[in-house]
Order: sequence, then C-alpha cells, then structure tokens
Amino acid sequence: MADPDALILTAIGIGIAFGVLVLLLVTVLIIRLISWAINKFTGDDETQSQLTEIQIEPEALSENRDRARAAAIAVTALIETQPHLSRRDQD
Amino acid sequence: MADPDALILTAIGIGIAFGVLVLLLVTVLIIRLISWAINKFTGDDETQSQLTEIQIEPEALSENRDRARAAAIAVTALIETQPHLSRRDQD
Amino acid sequence: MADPDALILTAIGIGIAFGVLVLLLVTVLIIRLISWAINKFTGDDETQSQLTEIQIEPEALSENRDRARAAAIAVTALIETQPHLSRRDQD
Amino acid sequence: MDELLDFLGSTGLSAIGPGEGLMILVGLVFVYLAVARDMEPYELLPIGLGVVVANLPLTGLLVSPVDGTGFQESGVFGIIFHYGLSFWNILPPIIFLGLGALTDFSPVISNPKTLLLGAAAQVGIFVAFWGALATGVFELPEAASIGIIGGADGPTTIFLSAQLAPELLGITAVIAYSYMAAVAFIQPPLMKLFTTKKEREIEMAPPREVSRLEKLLFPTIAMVAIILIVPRSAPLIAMFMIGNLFRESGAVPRLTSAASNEILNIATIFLMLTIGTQLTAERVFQLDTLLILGLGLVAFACGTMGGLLFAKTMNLFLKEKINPLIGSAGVSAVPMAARISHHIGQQSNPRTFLLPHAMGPNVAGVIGSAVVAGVFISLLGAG
Amino acid sequence: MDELLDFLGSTGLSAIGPGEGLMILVGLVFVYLAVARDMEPYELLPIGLGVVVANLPLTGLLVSPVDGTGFQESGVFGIIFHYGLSFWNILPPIIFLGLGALTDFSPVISNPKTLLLGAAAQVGIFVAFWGALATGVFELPEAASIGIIGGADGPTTIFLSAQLAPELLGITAVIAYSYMAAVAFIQPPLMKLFTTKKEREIEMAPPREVSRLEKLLFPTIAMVAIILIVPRSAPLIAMFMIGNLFRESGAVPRLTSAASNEILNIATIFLMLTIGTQLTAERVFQLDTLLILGLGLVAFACGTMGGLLFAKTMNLFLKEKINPLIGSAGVSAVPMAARISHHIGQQSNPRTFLLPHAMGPNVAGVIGSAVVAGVFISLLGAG
Amino acid sequence: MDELLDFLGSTGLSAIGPGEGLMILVGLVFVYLAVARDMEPYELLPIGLGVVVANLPLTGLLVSPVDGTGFQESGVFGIIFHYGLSFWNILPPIIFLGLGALTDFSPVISNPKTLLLGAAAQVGIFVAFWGALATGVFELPEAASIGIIGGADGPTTIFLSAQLAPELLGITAVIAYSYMAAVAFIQPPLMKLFTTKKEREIEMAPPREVSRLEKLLFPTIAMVAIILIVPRSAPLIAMFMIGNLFRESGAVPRLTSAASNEILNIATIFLMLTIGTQLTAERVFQLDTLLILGLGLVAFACGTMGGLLFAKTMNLFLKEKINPLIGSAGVSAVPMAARISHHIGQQSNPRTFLLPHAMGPNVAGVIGSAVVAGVFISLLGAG
Ligand code: NA
Ligand code: NA
Ligand code: NA
Repeated sequence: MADPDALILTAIGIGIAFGVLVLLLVTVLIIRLISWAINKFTGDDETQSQLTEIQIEPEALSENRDRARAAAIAVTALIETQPHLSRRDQD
Repeated sequence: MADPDALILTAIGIGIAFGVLVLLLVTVLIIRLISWAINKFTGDDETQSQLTEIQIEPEALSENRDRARAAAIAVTALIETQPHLSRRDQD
Repeated sequence: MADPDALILTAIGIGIAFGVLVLLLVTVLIIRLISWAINKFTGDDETQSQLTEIQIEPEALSENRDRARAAAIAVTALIETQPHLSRRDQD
Repeated sequence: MDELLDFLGSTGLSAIGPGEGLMILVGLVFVYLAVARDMEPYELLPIGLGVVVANLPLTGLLVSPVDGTGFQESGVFGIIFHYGLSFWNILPPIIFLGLGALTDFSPVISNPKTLLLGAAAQVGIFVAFWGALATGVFELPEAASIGIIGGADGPTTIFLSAQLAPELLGITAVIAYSYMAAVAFIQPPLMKLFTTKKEREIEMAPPREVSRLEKLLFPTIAMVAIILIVPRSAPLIAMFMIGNLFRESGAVPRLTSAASNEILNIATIFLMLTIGTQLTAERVFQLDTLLILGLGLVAFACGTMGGLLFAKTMNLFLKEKINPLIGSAGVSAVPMAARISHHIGQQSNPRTFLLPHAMGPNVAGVIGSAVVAGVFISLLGAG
Repeated sequence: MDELLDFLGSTGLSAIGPGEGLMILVGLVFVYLAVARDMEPYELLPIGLGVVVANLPLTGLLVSPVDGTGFQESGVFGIIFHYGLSFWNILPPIIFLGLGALTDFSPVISNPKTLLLGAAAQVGIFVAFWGALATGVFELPEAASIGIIGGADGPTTIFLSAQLAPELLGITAVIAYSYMAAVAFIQPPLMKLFTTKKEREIEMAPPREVSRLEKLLFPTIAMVAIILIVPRSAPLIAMFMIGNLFRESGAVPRLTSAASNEILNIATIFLMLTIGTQLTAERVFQLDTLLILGLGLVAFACGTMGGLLFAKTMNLFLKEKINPLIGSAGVSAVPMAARISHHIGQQSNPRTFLLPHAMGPNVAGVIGSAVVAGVFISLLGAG
Repeated sequence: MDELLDFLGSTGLSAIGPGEGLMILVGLVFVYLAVARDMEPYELLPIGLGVVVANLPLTGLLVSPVDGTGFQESGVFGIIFHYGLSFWNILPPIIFLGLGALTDFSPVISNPKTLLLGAAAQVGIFVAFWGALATGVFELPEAASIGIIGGADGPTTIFLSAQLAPELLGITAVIAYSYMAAVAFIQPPLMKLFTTKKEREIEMAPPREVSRLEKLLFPTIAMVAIILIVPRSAPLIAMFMIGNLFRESGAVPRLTSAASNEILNIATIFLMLTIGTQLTAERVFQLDTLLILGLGLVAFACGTMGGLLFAKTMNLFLKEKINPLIGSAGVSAVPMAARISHHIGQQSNPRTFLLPHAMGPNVAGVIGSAVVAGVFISLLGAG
C-alpha cells in the first residue's frame, strides 16, 4: 500500500465512517419496516420460538439455579411487605 | 501402520467396541458385588467420609454461598405454604 | 553465577528471609503510624471513596445479583425467627 | 487518487464472489434454526455466525499462525483452529472434561444391559465408513472421518477428523451437529417402523438406587480398562472420566463447577465459532459435501436401527423385557436422543417413563464412539 | 564472599534508577485514583499496578518469549504482550466479544439519527492525527495510533497501536484510558460552552419499545455490511456483533454469561496489567509523551465538540429537536460519556431524562472508531 | 491378519509393566485419601488421577510439544507441562494471583511479631537442603528443589523446581502436597513435645481491628520492598500482592472474583493433573525418591520446630506472651497449619482461640518461602 497522502487518508477515513453509519441508519429503517410487516402477517409480536414438542429437562441443575434465583427475588417482595424483618446478620 | 484392509478394520472396530462395553458390563456387576460386600461389613451405606477432627472453616466464603442457596430453597417452601405471596416484581 | 558454596548460600538465604520479614514488620509499624495520623486529620476513618456525583447504574445486571444475595441472607434471619419452617425439599 | 482505488480494492465488496454470498445465507439459516426454532442453539448459533464470518473476504480472521512471518494478521480463528484442533487437538479433550462433569452414570450402573445398546448403535459408523469407501472418492482416513459422524458426538468427530482428515473437519463436524439437531425428525419414523405397538408400550420398572461407591468405582475402573485396550481413546476417555470423578466425589465442588461451567462454556464458544469458520465456499460447494451429507444421514439412520434391532434381539433372551425404544438412544447425541425415546414411549403408553432408562444407552454411546475413534486412530493415524 | 557480592549485585536496589523510581510513583497515583477516587477502577487499578511492576528492575517479568533461548524467564507479562497483543493481537477482539454481550442496541434502533452523532464525534481522531503529523516527529502510522486516542475506546486503541506502532502501545492506551476516566472533567465545560441554556433544556420523548426481531436483525446486518466495506475492522466488529447476538438471541444464556463475565474479566485482568507494564521509564520520559498527552486531549475535546455541533446542525433540519447534550456521548467512552450528558441535562432541566437517548451516540461511537481503525489499518497496515 | 497383530501391539495391555501397574495403584491411593479421607482433595484428587493417566502406556497424553514434528499427538498434559511449567513457568504465578485475592493480611498487620515466626519456620528448607547435599547424590540446584519442600507451599515448590530441577518437579511437588495433607499427623506430636502445658494454655487477646488503609498500604509497600531486595521472587510476590490489592481495594469486585474463582479453579485443575502426570514409574522407583521422602519429612519437622522454638524464645523478651503453638503455623500450608495450632490450643485450654493469631505466621510463611525461592533462583538459576 503506497504511503497515501494524509489528506486522502483523512477524506477516506471520515467519508467511510459517515458512509457506514448512514448505511446503518438506513438499515435500521429497513429493519423497522420488515419487523412491522412480519407483525402484520403473523398477527402478533414474533414469539420467542415455537418450543419443540420435546421439552422435558431431566437435569435438575439449571432448574435448581433458576428456582433459587426466583425464590430469592420472591423474598424481596416478602420483605418489602413486612418491613419489621430487621436484617440482623448482614455478613 | 500399514494400510489395513477395510474389512479387518471394521471387524476390529466393532469387535473392540462390543468387547469394551461387555467388559464394562462385567465391571458394573463386580462393582455391585464389592459395594454390597462393603455394606454388609460396615453395616451401613458407606458414609461420605469420616470428617477429620479438625473442621473449623474460618473462611466465611463458602458458608455464605451455601447459606444463601439453602435460604433461597427454604423460601420456596415458605411461598408454597403461603400462596397469597404474590410475586410483584418478577424481573 | 559461580556455584556458591552451600554455606554462603544458606547464610544469605536465612539472612535475607529474616531481613525481608523484619523489614515488613517495620513497614507494618510505619503504616499503623500513617493510618493513625490520617485518621486524626480527616477526623474519621478514611471513607470508602467519595462517590463521583454521577452514579446512575443503567445496567440492572449487578443490582439483580446483589438484590438476590441480600434477599437470600435476609431470609435466613426470617427462618431463624420461625423455626417451625420445616425444610421439605432439601435438594 | 490511487489511494482511493487502493482502498476500494481492499474492500470486501470487490472481493466477494457468489459462493461466499450463498454461504453467508447458509450461515444465517443456521442462526435462524438455532434462535427461532431452538434447535441445538449452543452449537448451531456459533457455528452459523462462524460460517458468516468465514465467508466475508479479506478479514484476516482465518490466517493460520504458520503462514505469517513477523506480525501476524490477528487471525483469531486461524490461531484457535491451529493450536486448538489441527496441530495440538486439545479442545475436544477439554470439552470432554466438562461433559464428564455433567454426566450421571447411574442409569448405566443400575441397568448395565444398556451398555450393549450403546455398542450396537455405533454400527452406523461402519455403514457410513463402507459407504464412503464405496464411492471411490475417499481414502481410508477420510472414510473414517465421515463414518464417525454416525457416532453422533461432536467432540469425537472433531477429535478424529483433526487427526485423520483436517480438511474435512469443518464439513464432518457441522453435519454431525446438524443431524444431532435434527434427530427429532430422523429417529421417530424409524422407531415406529421397527417396533410393534405392543413393544412400545412395555413399561420398565423404575431403576434401582445406585450407591456413591458404585458411582465412584465405575468411572475409575472404566478409565483404566478402556485406555489399556484402546490407548488412542485416552485424550477423550481419560478427561471424561476425570470430570465425572470430580462430580461424583463431591470433594471438589469448585473444580466440578469450573469444569462444567467456565471451561465448558468458554471452550464451546471458541470451538463452535472456529468450526463454523471452516465452511468456506470452495470447501462446501463440491460433490463431496453432498456425498458426506448423504452418508451422514445413512450413519444416523443405521445407528438408530442398530440400537432398536439389538434391543429387540436382547428381549428374546430376557425375562424382564426392555422397551426397545431406548435402543435408538444408543447413538448418543446426549440428551436429545434419550428424550425422543421417552417422548415416543409416552405417545404409545402414557404410563411408560423411559427417560432414565434411555439415558443408559445414551451415555454408553458416548463411550462407544470414543472407543471406535480410538481404534481408527491407532490403525490409521500417524501413530 | 564473592557470592554475597554476586547476590547484592542481583538485587533490585542496585539496579534501580531515578526514572524507575518516579514511574513507580506514577503507578501508585493511578492506583490511588482508581481506589480512592473510583475513577475507572477496572482499568486504572491494574494499569497502575502494571506500571509499578514494570519499573522494578531485574524481575524477568517483561522478558519477551522471542528473545530467550531454552528456558524462558517466567516473563508472564512479556508472554501476554507478545501473543496477546504485538504478535497475534487476539486480546482486543476477545474483549470486544464480551463488550458486545453487554451492549444494548435499542437506543440506536429506536433513534437511528443518533448514529450520525457517533460518526461526527470521531472527528477528534483526525484532528489529533493531523496534529501529530504537524509536529513532524511522528510518521503516518504513529500519527494514526495517536489519533485513535480520540476514539475514546481502549481496545480499539490497543488493537490499532499493536499493528501500526507497537512501541507506542503502552502510552496511547494508558492516555486513552486516563482521559476516559477524566471525561467527567473534560466534557462538561465544552458542553456548557457550545450549547445554549434553552438547548440544554430540550426534553426528548421516551424512546419507543424495540422488538426482539429488530434487536436480532440489526447486529447481523450491521456485521455483514460493515465488514464488507472495511474488512480490516472485522476482528473488532465481528466479535462485537457475535457477542451481541449471543445476548439478544436469549437462546444461549450460558455462552452470553461466559462472554460477558468469565472471558471479559479474565481478559481485562491480563490486558490491563500488561498495558501498565509497557510504561517503562525510558519510554515515558520523552518529549513524545508530552506531545501525545496534548494531542490526546485535543482529540477528546474535538470529538466532544464534533458531536455537539453536529447535533445542533441536525436540529436545524429536524421537526422534533434533539437535546444536543447527547452529541458529546458520541465519542463512546461507554457508559461514562452518556451519563455525563444525562447529568448535565438534569442540571439544566430536572425533567429531561437523556440517559437512554445518550446511549445511542455512545454505542454508535464504538462502531465509529472501530471503522476508522479498520480504514487506517487497510491503508497504512502491513496488509 | 497382520493388522490384528498391529492393533494388539498397539494396546496398552501389551506395553504396561509392573512398575506402571504399581504406580496406578499409588494414584488410586491418592484418590482414596482425597475422596474418602478428605485430605487436601483439591490437590490430591487431580494429582492421583494424573498419576493413573501417566502410567497408562501409549496414550500420547504426555508428548511434549518440542519433540513432535508436524501433527502433534494431542499431548494435553505434555503441552501444559511445557508451556505452563518447564518452559514459560507461568502457572505458579497465576495461581498466586488467585491465592493473593483470597488472603487476608489483617492477622499479620494486627500482630506484626508473627512475621518473624513466618521467617523462623522456613529453617526447615535449609535443613533439608543440607541433608540433600550430605547424601552426595544431589547437586546444589537439586538440593534447593528438595529443600523448598520445607516451605510447605505447592506453587513455590513447583516454581522453583521448574527452573532449577525440572526432572524433580513431579516428585518434589507431590511430596510437598502430601505432607501438607498429612500436616495434621506430623505437627501435633512435635507441638506437644516442644511446648509445656502451661505454654499451650496461654490465652491471647483478640487481635485489634485493622483499617482499610492499612490493608491497602501493606501489600503495596511489601511488594515494592520485597522485589527490590529479591527480584527473582517477583513472579510469585508481585502476582500475590496484585491479587490482594484487587480484594482489599473493593473497587474491582469482578476482577477479584475472576482471580479467586475462575482463574484459580481452572489453573488448579490443569496444574494438579499435570503434576500427577510427572510421576511415571521410572522416575519414582529410584533410591532418590525415598531420600526425598525422608528429607521432605525432615524439612516439615524442622520447620515446625523452628517456628515453635522461635516463639518460645520471643516470649523471653515479650511482656505480653504469645502462645508458642502458633509458631508451627509459620511453615505456611495455609490454612491447615493454622487450624492445627488452634485445635491443639483448644485441647489444652478451651478458652484459647488461636485461629486468628495463627493465621499471622501462616500467611507470613508464604512470603517467607517465596523469598527463599527467590534467593535460590538468583544464586543458582540460569539468571
Ligand atoms: Na456415539
Ligand atoms: Na469512539
Ligand atoms: Na512457607
């Protein structure tokens, strides 16, 4: 790559930077259109993904973790309802 | 390794695969015998491991994590007993 | 490094080991002095760090984890107060 | 203005061909299947993204460390492919360490007969092996690398191809993972075809409780026994059993969690992305690819049939009949194949609960294909 | 007794010069800023400690793997610098994988205009680039490595310097991170100077809800589009978008968490320590360092002004005015710069809630500087 | 049929000797001690499994990267040994980063006298060093590698042996970890022998509260001071103090957790397995092994006595007497040795609570042995 003159390099640099981000701006608008169109056809927001019919999770591993997290968050609701629960041992 | 004739290779492949897994089948039966024998002698299921007499855990680190987990699971029991605890802020 | 005579090496080894740890002993005493002096001037224990004025944490990520942990520990207090909460499903 | 031309020349647009464009679409299809259809997302999403990245020209991401001199293009995936797979081949054993730490051998220990189903279901490997040879297009090592697709085990396929046919590594691995993702479509028809309604309704007694001692002795003895017979399977089998012993010992929870979480997840990200980057247009758009696609399907089908038929044959000799539906789980493709056996069983008879029983052959199949890979390597490898 | 003399000769005390002593103090200042002032602790604490370690003589920690023969000094940081940065340059892309998995593109998708602010705010790069050339001290590649400081993005600065000016890598990276830590002092004066009170009080409607499909399509199409135009930005852009797709797909939670936690934290520890170890006395105490300090500040200031002025110009054509304060967030320095826009906005008008709006240019700025780095590499790099 | 013979020739059964068989049993004993007796499971379980794997023939797992040409056997452990230990020696410093992030220096800061106990207890290193020389079998570097076993610190032993006597690395490391696991049997008899009942009942006032400033200043100043005096200890000392500063600063919780969890656990898995794989039959079944076993025991015993006697001597000059039982904790073997001091204290006088006091010498002992290792390397190393 021959040593480009600094001016050209700046022009290309700024030009490409703006060019790419304008292109992304246009992309966002197109995506908004696609997303709107798909919603109109499927009648509702694109659901997560049709769960394949086979979905039994034998491993207790992930359930256990989610259950612990859910329980912990549930308890925050519990504490907010009973402020008298002083936190004695804040480790 | 001279290029073995495909037939021989298949024979060895299937033979060894079955041979190994039959060997494992026999191993499982032997293990069942050993485990049964040990139970008979020690009179009870092989306990986890005799805790060495010195067992004071100064680091609060692992306790804290186990306590948090245990607490979280305990709370699930709690919620099941008091269904009225609505989950307001499911994040 | 010419092969030092074992005796010299032992002398340097033990000497440096003690020397370094005596130096650390002195360092601890100096640090105690500095820390005492600073406390006298600032009037209170050196607070954590002045929180920069801008402190809005848009990411819910770390909050969620701390909240879950805090909730879990709070619940331990809860259980201690109501021992009747039997732990049915100890996983 | 020649700098401008230089720059335009350096853009990807000027260098991309129709083949690359098509492959980018193929990559995006993988992404769609993983995200919208939830088909093996942990494999197909990174593989799909790897395919997209590999077919964007001039990125320098695929430059292998050996070519360059002095400063290296930051060939992230070239480096991972070279040191992780083709040169040191250490990623598959590391993944097996994590998988071992997630595996529970109780179904096998409580019902050792299922081990034979794990062996029988590997027959698909040899059917495809012979198929590949029959085409006259593939040499012995390449035929082995194609056959192993029937082992329905990603890391084992990658481990073998990296040694015997590195240029086929991308194709064989992606096809193996794709068929594992599609196992819910491949196996059910065969399972219904090869078993009678009565056989599908067979209920099996709940498996007996397995003691901790048994769960410790099995991986230990299995490791020593298997490696003594097939030393070349050691990189997979040793790491798998080490991970399992971490788990079952209960004495090293931090190591077990590091193996089954941090190590497994980090290795999966880099391995799957790198596998995807092997699917460049010129590698894929060849007759061979179609052949391997076909042979791979044959391998899966024959493996499934092998497991089913062997289960039916065993029933001839068994007082306590086994539901042959668990035979198809012997291919491995853990845990999907076991879930399918369970699901089809419940369709025929809601009171059958085959899942724990199907996990037996499912896990045994992992050992089965690792052993076959070991045999292939010792007979065909540089060893 | 010559062993004793030998030993005394081998101690650090005998080999340390005033320069090293001063640099150790500089390192400790960084540690103080990080710990007591909470300024960018995740970067400045390890960098400060790296500086201290680098200036302790005879430790062998900085020995690069290429120099040694046979047994290598355990040059922990020499090895990480060589393979992580100067030779393979794989650490910055790995960090971008994690950052992508932490990034939310909704602000950009809900308000695409902000993308232009992300572009405008990169103008600081070229001002400093010309400034560096004007000094006559720096060649084109070095000027680019100094200019990129204006991109206000650590990994991008490191990625570019590692390729174009490895000897400047330590200085440019540390100055970039220091100015990012000080952005709360650099930007507010300029923001108040270049915007009227009325402009600062402009309230912006809360951003619209962005659908999951949009959050999936944007990174996918952006990745392909950007890399086709600037292939040399692929190591950063591809990994960033891959991380983002892991996150937005929701199908691979374990990979997302591995990328945004384990991988990001481990890479940060070793990268930042190693960056710090590049600041040895003889590298720092040169006229160049002062020049780069000045040029870096100019770059940050011009980037901030660029974003502000461009926002004001856009308002001339827009019905629904945007609060120009979000323009300064276009430099990136995520997320500090966005918080500053929000904070200054609230000072002027408590009812403005600019944070979500400022995140748009903030994230766009990351893409902006990565693209500029790609252009520099393709025109000036060994490519 | 020659392929069949070829294959049979390639099996491990045909290549295993009685020595390997015996070593596999030794490995299984380690596994038993770790799992059933809960003796140092985090070290002895992976070491034991490493020993088993190393003595299964023809696996290719131990092939060092330097020997191979072109495709490498997937010598997982050969690669980790070469780059992690013998060639780059980066695993011990990485482990020390994690240990530092787990260490609390308050016991040392609140009671600095205990630092001297940490020094005194390292005397065992030199007793074993001289013992090794006295046998006439070992050269100076090997004697140092045997002596360091008395430092009762795994990573330090590995770090030193990797540089001075790589062929002894496996033996010295495994013996060090075994004696640390057996410290509950080695120390108590000596502690009761060398202290009077009255001394064992001495109660010590609860240690004073240590401020955050002190906990930050100590590791910082200690790092600079130690490395200036013994630069060769930097790879261990610097990383240890960096980890400690991450922890005490409280400003980088994610880095602290990455260092003390992910990095430490992953490094422990691969280091311990690899250490185990060094114990091959021909290396172990030599007279040297018995000598090193004996010398190692002598080192531990003398270190324990050194700490106890020095504590008793200090009491001659101290107004506020210290319970000499905490002296034995000076060997390090963190935290077992401290717990033993506490336990024996409670046996003699239930009101003594020695644990926090014993942690002082315990942690000081880590610095002590790292410094001694630094001295050995600077005088005997290739430096
Ligand atoms: Na299989
Ligand atoms: Na930027
Ligand atoms: Na020690």
